[in-house]
Amino acid sequence: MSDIIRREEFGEVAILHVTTTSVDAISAAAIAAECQDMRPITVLDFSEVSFINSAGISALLKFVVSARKSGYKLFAMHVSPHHQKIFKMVEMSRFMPTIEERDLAEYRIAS
Amino acid sequence: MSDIIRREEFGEVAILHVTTTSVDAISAAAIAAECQDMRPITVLDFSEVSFINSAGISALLKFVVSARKSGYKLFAMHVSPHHQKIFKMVEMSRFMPTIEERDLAEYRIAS
Amino acid sequence: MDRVELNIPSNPIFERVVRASAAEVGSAFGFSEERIEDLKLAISEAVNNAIDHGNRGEAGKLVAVVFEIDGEKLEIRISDQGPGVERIDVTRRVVDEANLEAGELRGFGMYLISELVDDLEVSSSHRGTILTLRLYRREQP
Amino acid sequence: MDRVELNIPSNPIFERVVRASAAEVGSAFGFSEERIEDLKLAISEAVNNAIDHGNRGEAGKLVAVVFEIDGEKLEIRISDQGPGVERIDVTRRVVDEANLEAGELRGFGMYLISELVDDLEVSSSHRGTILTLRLYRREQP
Ligand SMILES: Nc1ncnc2c1ncn2[C@@H]1O[C@H](COP(=O)(O)OP(=O)(O)O)[C@@H](O)[C@H]1O
Ligand SMILES: Nc1ncnc2c1ncn2[C@@H]1O[C@H](COP(=O)(O)OP(=O)(O)O)[C@@H](O)[C@H]1O
Repeated sequence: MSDIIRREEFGEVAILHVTTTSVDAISAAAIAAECQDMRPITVLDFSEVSFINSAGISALLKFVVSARKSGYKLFAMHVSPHHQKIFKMVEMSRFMPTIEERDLAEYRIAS
Repeated sequence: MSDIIRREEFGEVAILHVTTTSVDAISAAAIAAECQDMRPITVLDFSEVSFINSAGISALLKFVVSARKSGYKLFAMHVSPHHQKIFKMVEMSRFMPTIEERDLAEYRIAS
Repeated sequence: MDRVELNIPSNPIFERVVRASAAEVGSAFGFSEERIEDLKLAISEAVNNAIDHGNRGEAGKLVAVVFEIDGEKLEIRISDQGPGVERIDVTRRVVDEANLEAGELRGFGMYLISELVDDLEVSSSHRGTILTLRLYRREQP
Repeated sequence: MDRVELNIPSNPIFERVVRASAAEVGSAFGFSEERIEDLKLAISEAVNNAIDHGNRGEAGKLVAVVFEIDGEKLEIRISDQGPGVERIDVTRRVVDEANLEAGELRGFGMYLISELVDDLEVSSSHRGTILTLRLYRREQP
Protein backbone atom coordinates (compact mmCIF):
# COMPACT_ATOMS: atom_id res chain seq x y z
CA MET A 1 0.00 0.00 0.00
CA SER A 2 1.36 3.31 -1.12
CA ASP A 3 0.19 6.55 0.49
CA ILE A 4 0.85 8.28 -2.84
CA ILE A 5 -1.89 6.31 -4.64
CA ARG A 6 -5.37 5.71 -3.24
CA ARG A 7 -7.07 2.74 -4.94
CA GLU A 8 -10.72 2.27 -5.73
CA GLU A 9 -11.87 -0.93 -7.45
CA PHE A 10 -15.14 -2.24 -8.86
CA GLY A 11 -15.47 -5.22 -11.18
CA GLU A 12 -12.92 -4.90 -13.97
CA VAL A 13 -12.07 -1.31 -13.10
CA ALA A 14 -9.34 0.16 -10.89
CA ILE A 15 -9.17 3.88 -10.28
CA LEU A 16 -5.80 5.00 -8.97
CA HIS A 17 -6.14 8.41 -7.36
CA VAL A 18 -2.74 10.09 -7.32
CA THR A 19 -2.68 11.91 -3.98
CA THR A 20 0.64 13.75 -4.29
CA THR A 21 0.58 17.20 -5.90
CA SER A 22 3.93 16.60 -7.59
CA VAL A 23 4.58 13.69 -9.96
CA ASP A 24 8.34 14.18 -10.13
CA ALA A 25 11.69 12.53 -9.40
CA ILE A 26 10.77 12.26 -5.71
CA SER A 27 7.37 10.59 -6.07
CA ALA A 28 8.06 8.64 -9.31
CA ALA A 29 9.21 5.35 -7.77
CA ALA A 30 6.23 5.03 -5.41
CA ILE A 31 3.83 5.76 -8.26
CA ALA A 32 5.51 3.35 -10.71
CA ALA A 33 5.39 0.56 -8.11
CA GLU A 34 1.59 0.49 -8.42
CA CYS A 35 1.78 -0.67 -12.07
CA GLN A 36 2.39 -4.19 -10.70
CA ASP A 37 -1.27 -4.44 -9.82
CA MET A 38 -3.51 -3.19 -12.63
CA ARG A 39 -7.05 -4.19 -13.65
CA PRO A 40 -8.41 -4.71 -17.21
CA ILE A 41 -9.54 -1.09 -17.09
CA THR A 42 -7.17 1.11 -15.12
CA VAL A 43 -7.74 4.83 -14.67
CA LEU A 44 -5.17 7.25 -13.27
CA ASP A 45 -6.90 10.17 -11.57
CA PHE A 46 -4.83 13.37 -11.66
CA SER A 47 -7.33 15.65 -9.93
CA GLU A 48 -4.94 16.47 -7.07
CA VAL A 49 -1.85 16.74 -9.27
CA SER A 50 -0.47 20.19 -10.01
CA PHE A 51 2.91 19.23 -11.47
CA ILE A 52 4.25 16.46 -13.74
CA ASN A 53 7.75 16.41 -15.23
CA SER A 54 9.60 13.90 -17.40
CA ALA A 55 10.67 11.84 -14.37
CA GLY A 56 6.95 11.56 -13.64
CA ILE A 57 6.14 10.74 -17.27
CA SER A 58 8.68 7.87 -17.14
CA ALA A 59 6.81 6.48 -14.14
CA LEU A 60 3.47 6.76 -15.96
CA LEU A 61 4.95 4.98 -18.99
CA LYS A 62 5.50 1.93 -16.79
CA PHE A 63 1.71 1.70 -16.61
CA VAL A 64 1.53 1.97 -20.41
CA VAL A 65 4.04 -0.87 -20.84
CA SER A 66 2.28 -3.01 -18.25
CA ALA A 67 -1.16 -2.40 -19.81
CA ARG A 68 0.14 -3.31 -23.28
CA LYS A 69 1.67 -6.54 -21.94
CA SER A 70 -1.61 -7.58 -20.30
CA GLY A 71 -3.94 -6.29 -23.02
CA TYR A 72 -5.48 -3.93 -20.45
CA LYS A 73 -6.97 -0.48 -21.10
CA LEU A 74 -5.33 2.56 -19.50
CA PHE A 75 -6.99 5.96 -19.10
CA ALA A 76 -6.24 9.30 -17.47
CA MET A 77 -8.87 11.36 -15.68
CA HIS A 78 -9.01 15.00 -14.52
CA VAL A 79 -5.91 16.05 -16.45
CA SER A 80 -5.39 19.83 -16.27
CA PRO A 81 -5.25 21.78 -19.55
CA HIS A 82 -1.52 22.34 -19.01
CA HIS A 83 -0.82 18.65 -18.55
CA GLN A 84 -3.02 17.78 -21.54
CA LYS A 85 -0.73 20.05 -23.54
CA ILE A 86 2.38 18.30 -22.22
CA PHE A 87 0.89 14.82 -22.77
CA LYS A 88 0.15 15.84 -26.37
CA MET A 89 3.70 17.16 -26.88
CA VAL A 90 5.23 13.78 -26.06
CA GLU A 91 2.26 11.87 -27.52
CA MET A 92 1.55 10.31 -24.15
CA SER A 93 -2.12 10.97 -24.93
CA ARG A 94 -2.00 8.26 -27.65
CA PHE A 95 -1.21 5.62 -25.04
CA MET A 96 -3.15 7.00 -22.09
CA PRO A 97 -6.24 8.76 -23.47
CA THR A 98 -8.32 10.86 -21.10
CA ILE A 99 -11.67 9.55 -19.95
CA GLU A 100 -14.54 11.64 -18.62
CA GLU A 101 -16.13 11.00 -15.24
CA ARG A 102 -19.48 10.29 -16.95
CA ASP A 103 -18.01 7.65 -19.31
CA LEU A 104 -16.41 5.98 -16.34
CA ALA A 105 -19.81 5.98 -14.63
CA GLU A 106 -21.07 3.62 -17.35
CA TYR A 107 -18.43 1.07 -16.40
CA ARG A 108 -19.48 1.51 -12.79
CA ILE A 109 -23.10 0.75 -13.59
CA ALA A 110 -22.16 -2.14 -15.88
CA SER A 111 -20.14 -3.81 -13.15
CA MET B 1 -12.23 49.63 -7.22
CA SER B 2 -9.46 47.31 -6.16
CA ASP B 3 -9.07 43.89 -7.76
CA ILE B 4 -7.58 42.68 -4.47
CA ILE B 5 -10.86 43.18 -2.57
CA ARG B 6 -14.27 42.10 -3.85
CA ARG B 7 -17.09 43.98 -2.07
CA GLU B 8 -20.51 42.72 -1.15
CA GLU B 9 -22.95 45.04 0.64
CA PHE B 10 -26.41 44.71 2.16
CA GLY B 11 -27.98 47.22 4.52
CA GLU B 12 -25.48 48.13 7.22
CA VAL B 13 -23.11 45.33 6.29
CA ALA B 14 -20.09 45.26 3.97
CA ILE B 15 -18.24 42.03 3.33
CA LEU B 16 -14.79 42.59 1.90
CA HIS B 17 -13.57 39.38 0.28
CA VAL B 18 -9.78 39.46 0.11
CA THR B 19 -9.00 37.84 -3.25
CA THR B 20 -5.20 37.74 -3.06
CA THR B 21 -3.61 34.66 -1.47
CA SER B 22 -0.87 36.75 0.11
CA VAL B 23 -1.55 39.65 2.48
CA ASP B 24 2.02 40.95 2.51
CA ALA B 25 4.21 43.96 1.69
CA ILE B 26 3.15 43.74 -1.97
CA SER B 27 -0.62 43.65 -1.48
CA ALA B 28 -0.81 45.73 1.75
CA ALA B 29 -1.35 49.16 0.19
CA ALA B 30 -4.22 48.07 -2.07
CA ILE B 31 -5.91 46.33 0.87
CA ALA B 32 -5.45 49.26 3.27
CA ALA B 33 -6.93 51.67 0.70
CA GLU B 34 -10.32 49.98 1.14
CA CYS B 35 -10.55 51.12 4.79
CA GLN B 36 -11.68 54.52 3.44
CA ASP B 37 -15.08 53.06 2.68
CA MET B 38 -16.40 50.94 5.55
CA ARG B 39 -19.96 50.20 6.69
CA PRO B 40 -21.28 50.06 10.31
CA ILE B 41 -20.62 46.33 10.20
CA THR B 42 -17.58 45.45 8.13
CA VAL B 43 -16.39 41.88 7.67
CA LEU B 44 -13.05 40.92 6.16
CA ASP B 45 -13.30 37.51 4.49
CA PHE B 46 -9.98 35.62 4.49
CA SER B 47 -11.21 32.42 2.83
CA GLU B 48 -8.81 32.78 -0.11
CA VAL B 49 -5.86 33.98 1.98
CA SER B 50 -3.03 31.56 2.64
CA PHE B 51 -0.42 33.98 4.00
CA ILE B 52 -0.44 37.08 6.24
CA ASN B 53 2.70 38.74 7.61
CA SER B 54 3.26 41.83 9.74
CA ALA B 55 3.15 44.13 6.69
CA GLY B 56 -0.30 42.67 6.09
CA ILE B 57 -1.28 43.05 9.75
CA SER B 58 -0.35 46.76 9.57
CA ALA B 59 -2.75 47.11 6.63
CA LEU B 60 -5.51 45.34 8.57
CA LEU B 61 -4.92 47.63 11.56
CA LYS B 62 -5.90 50.58 9.36
CA PHE B 63 -9.39 49.03 9.31
CA VAL B 64 -9.29 48.73 13.10
CA VAL B 65 -8.35 52.42 13.48
CA SER B 66 -10.98 53.48 10.98
CA ALA B 67 -13.70 51.37 12.64
CA ARG B 68 -12.86 52.80 16.07
CA LYS B 69 -13.03 56.36 14.72
CA SER B 70 -16.47 55.77 13.21
CA GLY B 71 -17.84 53.56 15.97
CA TYR B 72 -18.21 50.75 13.44
CA LYS B 73 -17.93 47.01 14.11
CA LEU B 74 -15.13 45.05 12.43
CA PHE B 75 -15.06 41.26 12.06
CA ALA B 76 -12.91 38.63 10.38
CA MET B 77 -14.35 35.57 8.65
CA HIS B 78 -12.84 32.26 7.48
CA VAL B 79 -9.55 32.78 9.30
CA SER B 80 -7.35 29.66 9.07
CA PRO B 81 -6.22 28.01 12.32
CA HIS B 82 -2.67 29.24 11.66
CA HIS B 83 -3.77 32.83 11.21
CA GLN B 84 -6.01 32.62 14.26
CA LYS B 85 -2.88 31.67 16.18
CA ILE B 86 -0.96 34.65 14.76
CA PHE B 87 -3.86 37.06 15.40
CA LYS B 88 -3.92 35.83 19.01
CA MET B 89 -0.16 36.31 19.39
CA VAL B 90 -0.39 40.00 18.54
CA GLU B 91 -3.86 40.34 20.12
CA MET B 92 -5.32 41.37 16.79
CA SER B 93 -8.24 39.10 17.69
CA ARG B 94 -9.29 41.58 20.41
CA PHE B 95 -9.89 44.27 17.81
CA MET B 96 -11.07 42.13 14.91
CA PRO B 97 -12.95 39.16 16.37
CA THR B 98 -13.92 36.31 14.06
CA ILE B 99 -17.53 35.93 13.03
CA GLU B 100 -19.16 32.74 11.78
CA GLU B 101 -20.97 32.55 8.46
CA ARG B 102 -24.20 31.65 10.28
CA ASP B 103 -24.05 34.69 12.61
CA LEU B 104 -23.50 36.89 9.61
CA ALA B 105 -26.56 35.30 8.01
CA GLU B 106 -28.69 36.85 10.79
CA TYR B 107 -27.54 40.32 9.78
CA ARG B 108 -28.39 39.41 6.20
CA ILE B 109 -31.94 38.43 7.13
CA ALA B 110 -32.36 41.44 9.41
CA SER B 111 -31.43 43.86 6.64
CA MET C 1 24.75 18.71 5.96
CA ASP C 2 22.69 20.17 3.11
CA ARG C 3 22.89 23.84 2.24
CA VAL C 4 20.62 25.91 0.00
CA GLU C 5 21.68 29.49 -0.78
CA LEU C 6 19.51 32.25 -2.15
CA ASN C 7 20.37 35.87 -3.01
CA ILE C 8 17.74 38.45 -3.89
CA PRO C 9 17.71 42.18 -4.67
CA SER C 10 16.15 44.47 -2.04
CA ASN C 11 12.70 44.47 -3.58
CA PRO C 12 9.83 43.04 -1.51
CA ILE C 13 8.46 41.17 -4.54
CA PHE C 14 11.42 38.79 -4.18
CA GLU C 15 10.60 38.11 -0.53
CA ARG C 16 7.92 35.87 -2.06
CA VAL C 17 10.67 33.83 -3.76
CA VAL C 18 12.42 33.28 -0.43
CA ARG C 19 9.13 32.38 1.23
CA ALA C 20 8.29 29.80 -1.46
CA SER C 21 11.77 28.30 -1.11
CA ALA C 22 11.39 28.19 2.67
CA ALA C 23 8.16 26.21 2.32
CA GLU C 24 9.90 23.57 0.18
CA VAL C 25 12.95 23.41 2.45
CA GLY C 26 10.65 22.97 5.46
CA SER C 27 8.77 20.24 3.63
CA ALA C 28 12.05 18.48 2.72
CA PHE C 29 13.05 18.73 6.39
CA GLY C 30 9.82 16.91 7.30
CA PHE C 31 7.92 19.73 8.96
CA SER C 32 4.13 19.60 9.41
CA GLU C 33 1.94 22.05 7.48
CA GLU C 34 1.63 24.22 10.59
CA ARG C 35 5.37 24.45 11.20
CA ILE C 36 5.93 25.22 7.52
CA GLU C 37 3.58 28.18 7.98
CA ASP C 38 5.53 29.28 11.07
CA LEU C 39 8.79 29.01 9.12
CA LYS C 40 7.42 30.98 6.15
CA LEU C 41 6.23 33.78 8.42
CA ALA C 42 9.46 34.02 10.43
CA ILE C 43 11.57 34.14 7.27
CA SER C 44 9.22 36.60 5.61
CA GLU C 45 9.62 39.00 8.55
CA ALA C 46 13.41 38.64 8.59
CA VAL C 47 13.71 39.22 4.83
CA ASN C 48 11.39 42.24 4.86
CA ASN C 49 13.45 43.75 7.70
CA ALA C 50 16.68 43.11 5.80
CA ILE C 51 15.17 44.88 2.77
CA ASP C 52 13.55 47.81 4.66
CA HIS C 53 15.75 48.49 7.68
CA GLY C 54 19.05 46.91 6.61
CA ASN C 55 19.36 47.77 2.93
CA ARG C 56 16.86 50.67 3.11
CA GLY C 57 15.26 49.38 -0.07
CA GLU C 58 18.36 50.05 -2.19
CA ALA C 59 17.77 47.49 -4.95
CA GLY C 60 21.50 47.17 -5.63
CA LYS C 61 22.06 45.80 -2.12
CA LEU C 62 21.40 42.10 -1.75
CA VAL C 63 19.70 40.00 0.88
CA ALA C 64 21.42 36.63 1.30
CA VAL C 65 19.51 33.70 2.73
CA VAL C 66 21.21 30.43 3.65
CA PHE C 67 19.25 27.33 4.68
CA GLU C 68 21.26 24.63 6.42
CA ILE C 69 19.80 21.24 7.22
CA ASP C 70 22.03 19.57 9.78
CA GLY C 71 20.55 16.41 11.30
CA GLU C 72 17.75 17.50 13.61
CA LYS C 73 18.46 21.22 13.10
CA LEU C 74 17.29 23.62 10.42
CA GLU C 75 19.30 26.85 10.55
CA ILE C 76 18.47 29.87 8.40
CA ARG C 77 20.72 32.92 8.15
CA ILE C 78 19.35 36.12 6.64
CA SER C 79 21.96 38.82 5.99
CA ASP C 80 21.76 42.33 4.59
CA GLN C 81 24.36 44.87 3.47
CA GLY C 82 23.10 47.69 5.69
CA PRO C 83 25.07 49.88 8.12
CA GLY C 84 24.21 47.61 11.05
CA VAL C 85 22.13 48.32 14.12
CA GLU C 86 22.95 48.81 17.82
CA ARG C 87 20.33 46.44 19.16
CA ILE C 88 17.05 44.97 18.02
CA ASP C 89 14.10 44.76 20.37
CA VAL C 90 12.39 41.36 20.41
CA THR C 91 10.16 41.89 23.45
CA ARG C 92 6.48 41.09 23.30
CA ARG C 93 4.60 43.59 21.18
CA VAL C 94 0.82 43.43 20.79
CA VAL C 95 -1.93 45.63 19.43
CA ASP C 96 -3.29 47.93 22.13
CA GLU C 97 -5.46 51.04 22.39
CA ALA C 98 -2.50 53.38 22.93
CA ASN C 99 -0.74 52.25 19.74
CA LEU C 100 -3.95 52.48 17.75
CA GLU C 101 -4.59 56.03 18.99
CA ALA C 102 -1.02 57.00 18.14
CA GLY C 103 -1.24 55.36 14.71
CA GLU C 104 1.68 53.07 15.56
CA LEU C 105 0.66 50.11 13.47
CA ARG C 106 4.02 48.39 12.99
CA GLY C 107 6.71 46.68 15.03
CA PHE C 108 5.40 43.11 15.30
CA GLY C 109 8.00 41.46 13.08
CA MET C 110 10.82 40.70 15.51
CA TYR C 111 8.41 39.58 18.23
CA LEU C 112 6.72 37.19 15.79
CA ILE C 113 10.07 35.76 14.68
CA SER C 114 11.13 35.17 18.29
CA GLU C 115 7.85 33.36 18.99
CA LEU C 116 7.94 31.20 15.86
CA VAL C 117 11.49 29.84 15.95
CA ASP C 118 13.24 27.75 18.59
CA ASP C 119 16.27 29.99 18.72
CA LEU C 120 17.06 33.47 17.39
CA GLU C 121 20.43 35.20 17.20
CA VAL C 122 21.20 38.70 15.94
CA SER C 123 24.67 39.79 14.96
CA SER C 124 25.36 43.19 13.45
CA SER C 125 28.39 45.17 12.32
CA HIS C 126 29.06 48.09 9.99
CA ARG C 127 28.98 45.52 7.18
CA GLY C 128 25.39 44.51 7.84
CA THR C 129 23.07 42.51 10.04
CA ILE C 130 22.72 38.73 10.20
CA LEU C 131 19.67 37.07 11.73
CA THR C 132 20.14 33.39 12.55
CA LEU C 133 16.97 31.36 13.04
CA ARG C 134 17.11 27.80 14.32
CA LEU C 135 14.28 25.30 14.31
CA TYR C 136 14.48 21.73 15.54
CA ARG C 137 12.62 18.68 14.36
CA ARG C 138 10.31 17.73 17.20
CA GLU C 139 9.23 14.29 18.26
CA GLN C 140 5.76 13.45 17.01
CA PRO C 141 3.27 13.85 19.90
CA MET D 1 18.14 44.36 -14.15
CA ASP D 2 17.07 42.14 -11.25
CA ARG D 3 18.97 38.98 -10.41
CA VAL D 4 17.98 36.11 -8.12
CA GLU D 5 20.60 33.44 -7.40
CA LEU D 6 19.99 29.99 -5.99
CA ASN D 7 22.45 27.19 -5.17
CA ILE D 8 21.33 23.69 -4.23
CA PRO D 9 23.06 20.37 -3.48
CA SER D 10 22.64 17.60 -6.08
CA ASN D 11 19.63 16.02 -4.42
CA PRO D 12 16.35 15.95 -6.38
CA ILE D 13 14.38 17.00 -3.30
CA PHE D 14 15.90 20.47 -3.73
CA GLU D 15 14.73 20.67 -7.35
CA ARG D 16 11.38 21.43 -5.71
CA VAL D 17 12.94 24.53 -4.09
CA VAL D 18 14.12 25.81 -7.47
CA ARG D 19 10.73 25.07 -9.02
CA ALA D 20 8.89 26.99 -6.28
CA SER D 21 11.28 29.92 -6.73
CA ALA D 22 10.76 29.82 -10.49
CA ALA D 23 7.00 30.09 -10.02
CA GLU D 24 7.39 33.24 -7.92
CA VAL D 25 9.95 34.78 -10.30
CA GLY D 26 7.60 34.08 -13.22
CA SER D 27 4.75 35.66 -11.30
CA ALA D 28 6.87 38.73 -10.48
CA PHE D 29 7.75 38.95 -14.19
CA GLY D 30 4.02 39.08 -14.98
CA PHE D 31 3.58 35.67 -16.60
CA SER D 32 0.14 34.05 -16.92
CA GLU D 33 -0.61 30.88 -14.93
CA GLU D 34 0.01 28.78 -18.05
CA ARG D 35 3.42 30.29 -18.79
CA ILE D 36 4.39 29.91 -15.14
CA GLU D 37 3.65 26.18 -15.54
CA ASP D 38 5.79 26.08 -18.71
CA LEU D 39 8.62 27.84 -16.86
CA LYS D 40 8.42 25.49 -13.86
CA LEU D 41 8.57 22.43 -16.10
CA ALA D 42 11.48 23.68 -18.24
CA ILE D 43 13.52 24.58 -15.15
CA SER D 44 12.62 21.32 -13.42
CA GLU D 45 13.98 19.36 -16.40
CA ALA D 46 17.17 21.42 -16.56
CA VAL D 47 17.83 21.07 -12.82
CA ASN D 48 17.17 17.32 -12.79
CA ASN D 49 19.59 16.91 -15.72
CA ALA D 50 22.22 18.99 -13.92
CA ILE D 51 21.80 16.74 -10.86
CA ASP D 52 21.65 13.39 -12.72
CA HIS D 53 23.82 13.77 -15.82
CA GLY D 54 26.04 16.69 -14.84
CA ASN D 55 26.84 16.11 -11.18
CA ARG D 56 25.95 12.37 -11.29
CA GLY D 57 24.04 12.81 -8.06
CA GLU D 58 27.16 13.66 -6.04
CA ALA D 59 25.55 15.69 -3.24
CA GLY D 60 28.74 17.69 -2.69
CA LYS D 61 28.49 19.13 -6.21
CA LEU D 62 26.19 22.12 -6.52
CA VAL D 63 23.63 23.18 -9.08
CA ALA D 64 23.59 26.95 -9.52
CA VAL D 65 20.50 28.67 -10.87
CA VAL D 66 20.47 32.35 -11.82
CA PHE D 67 17.27 34.18 -12.76
CA GLU D 68 17.75 37.50 -14.54
CA ILE D 69 14.87 39.82 -15.27
CA ASP D 70 15.99 42.32 -17.89
CA GLY D 71 13.19 44.42 -19.34
CA GLU D 72 11.12 42.14 -21.56
CA LYS D 73 13.47 39.18 -21.11
CA LEU D 74 13.64 36.53 -18.40
CA GLU D 75 16.90 34.58 -18.63
CA ILE D 76 17.62 31.54 -16.47
CA ARG D 77 21.03 29.87 -16.32
CA ILE D 78 21.35 26.41 -14.79
CA SER D 79 24.93 25.22 -14.26
CA ASP D 80 26.41 22.03 -12.88
CA GLN D 81 29.92 20.98 -11.86
CA GLY D 82 30.03 17.89 -14.06
CA PRO D 83 32.71 16.83 -16.57
CA GLY D 84 30.80 18.42 -19.44
CA VAL D 85 29.18 16.81 -22.46
CA GLU D 86 30.01 16.73 -26.19
CA ARG D 87 26.55 17.60 -27.43
CA ILE D 88 22.99 17.41 -26.16
CA ASP D 89 20.20 16.21 -28.41
CA VAL D 90 17.12 18.44 -28.36
CA THR D 91 15.30 16.91 -31.34
CA ARG D 92 11.67 15.93 -31.05
CA ARG D 93 11.22 12.86 -28.89
CA VAL D 94 7.80 11.28 -28.37
CA VAL D 95 6.42 8.06 -26.94
CA ASP D 96 6.19 5.36 -29.62
CA GLU D 97 5.67 1.61 -29.83
CA ALA D 98 9.36 0.89 -30.49
CA ASN D 99 10.51 2.73 -27.35
CA LEU D 100 7.83 1.07 -25.25
CA GLU D 101 8.86 -2.40 -26.50
CA ALA D 102 12.50 -1.61 -25.77
CA GLY D 103 11.67 -0.23 -22.32
CA GLU D 104 13.18 3.15 -23.25
CA LEU D 105 10.97 5.32 -21.11
CA ARG D 106 13.18 8.40 -20.72
CA GLY D 107 14.72 11.13 -22.84
CA PHE D 108 11.90 13.71 -23.04
CA GLY D 109 13.52 16.39 -20.90
CA MET D 110 15.59 18.34 -23.41
CA TYR D 111 12.84 18.20 -26.04
CA LEU D 112 10.33 19.57 -23.52
CA ILE D 113 12.68 22.39 -22.51
CA SER D 114 13.23 23.37 -26.15
CA GLU D 115 9.46 23.46 -26.73
CA LEU D 116 8.65 25.45 -23.59
CA VAL D 117 11.17 28.29 -23.78
CA ASP D 118 11.67 30.92 -26.47
CA ASP D 119 15.39 30.34 -26.71
CA LEU D 120 17.74 27.62 -25.44
CA GLU D 121 21.52 27.64 -25.38
CA VAL D 122 23.86 24.90 -24.17
CA SER D 123 27.48 25.53 -23.31
CA SER D 124 29.70 22.86 -21.86
CA SER D 125 33.34 22.51 -20.84
CA HIS D 126 35.36 20.24 -18.56
CA ARG D 127 34.19 22.50 -15.73
CA GLY D 128 30.53 21.73 -16.26
CA THR D 129 27.47 22.43 -18.37
CA ILE D 130 25.41 25.62 -18.49
CA LEU D 131 21.90 25.68 -19.90
CA THR D 132 20.59 29.15 -20.71
CA LEU D 133 16.83 29.48 -21.07
CA ARG D 134 15.26 32.70 -22.33
CA LEU D 135 11.61 33.62 -22.20
CA TYR D 136 10.10 36.88 -23.40
CA ARG D 137 7.08 38.73 -22.16
CA ARG D 138 4.50 38.50 -24.92
CA GLU D 139 1.93 41.04 -25.93
CA GLN D 140 -1.49 40.22 -24.56
CA PRO D 141 -3.62 38.68 -27.35
N1 LIG E 1 17.98 43.82 9.34
C1 LIG E 1 17.84 44.89 10.13
N2 LIG E 1 18.71 45.94 10.05
C2 LIG E 1 18.56 47.03 10.83
N3 LIG E 1 17.56 47.18 11.74
C3 LIG E 1 16.68 46.18 11.88
C4 LIG E 1 16.76 44.99 11.09
N4 LIG E 1 15.75 44.18 11.48
C5 LIG E 1 15.06 44.83 12.43
N5 LIG E 1 15.61 46.04 12.69
C6 LIG E 1 15.16 47.04 13.70
O1 LIG E 1 14.23 46.41 14.58
C7 LIG E 1 13.00 47.15 14.61
C8 LIG E 1 11.83 46.21 14.86
O2 LIG E 1 11.56 45.41 13.72
P1 LIG E 1 10.13 44.75 13.55
O3 LIG E 1 9.72 44.17 14.85
O4 LIG E 1 10.20 43.81 12.40
O5 LIG E 1 9.14 45.94 13.24
P2 LIG E 1 9.01 46.90 11.98
O6 LIG E 1 9.81 46.32 10.85
O7 LIG E 1 7.55 46.91 11.70
O8 LIG E 1 9.55 48.23 12.43
C9 LIG E 1 12.95 47.87 13.28
O9 LIG E 1 12.12 49.00 13.32
C10 LIG E 1 14.42 48.20 13.05
O10 LIG E 1 14.77 49.37 13.75
N1 LIG F 1 23.59 18.92 -17.50
C1 LIG F 1 23.93 17.89 -18.31
N2 LIG F 1 25.18 17.37 -18.25
C2 LIG F 1 25.52 16.33 -19.04
N3 LIG F 1 24.69 15.73 -19.91
C3 LIG F 1 23.43 16.20 -20.02
C4 LIG F 1 22.99 17.30 -19.23
N4 LIG F 1 21.70 17.55 -19.57
C5 LIG F 1 21.36 16.65 -20.51
N5 LIG F 1 22.40 15.83 -20.79
C6 LIG F 1 22.42 14.73 -21.79
O1 LIG F 1 21.28 14.86 -22.63
C7 LIG F 1 20.52 13.63 -22.63
C8 LIG F 1 19.05 13.92 -22.84
O2 LIG F 1 18.48 14.51 -21.68
P1 LIG F 1 16.92 14.45 -21.45
O3 LIG F 1 16.24 14.76 -22.75
O4 LIG F 1 16.57 15.32 -20.31
O5 LIG F 1 16.59 12.93 -21.13
P2 LIG F 1 16.97 12.03 -19.87
O6 LIG F 1 17.44 12.93 -18.76
O7 LIG F 1 15.69 11.35 -19.54
O8 LIG F 1 18.04 11.10 -20.36
C9 LIG F 1 20.85 12.98 -21.31
O9 LIG F 1 20.64 11.59 -21.33
C10 LIG F 1 22.32 13.36 -21.12
O10 LIG F 1 23.15 12.48 -21.85
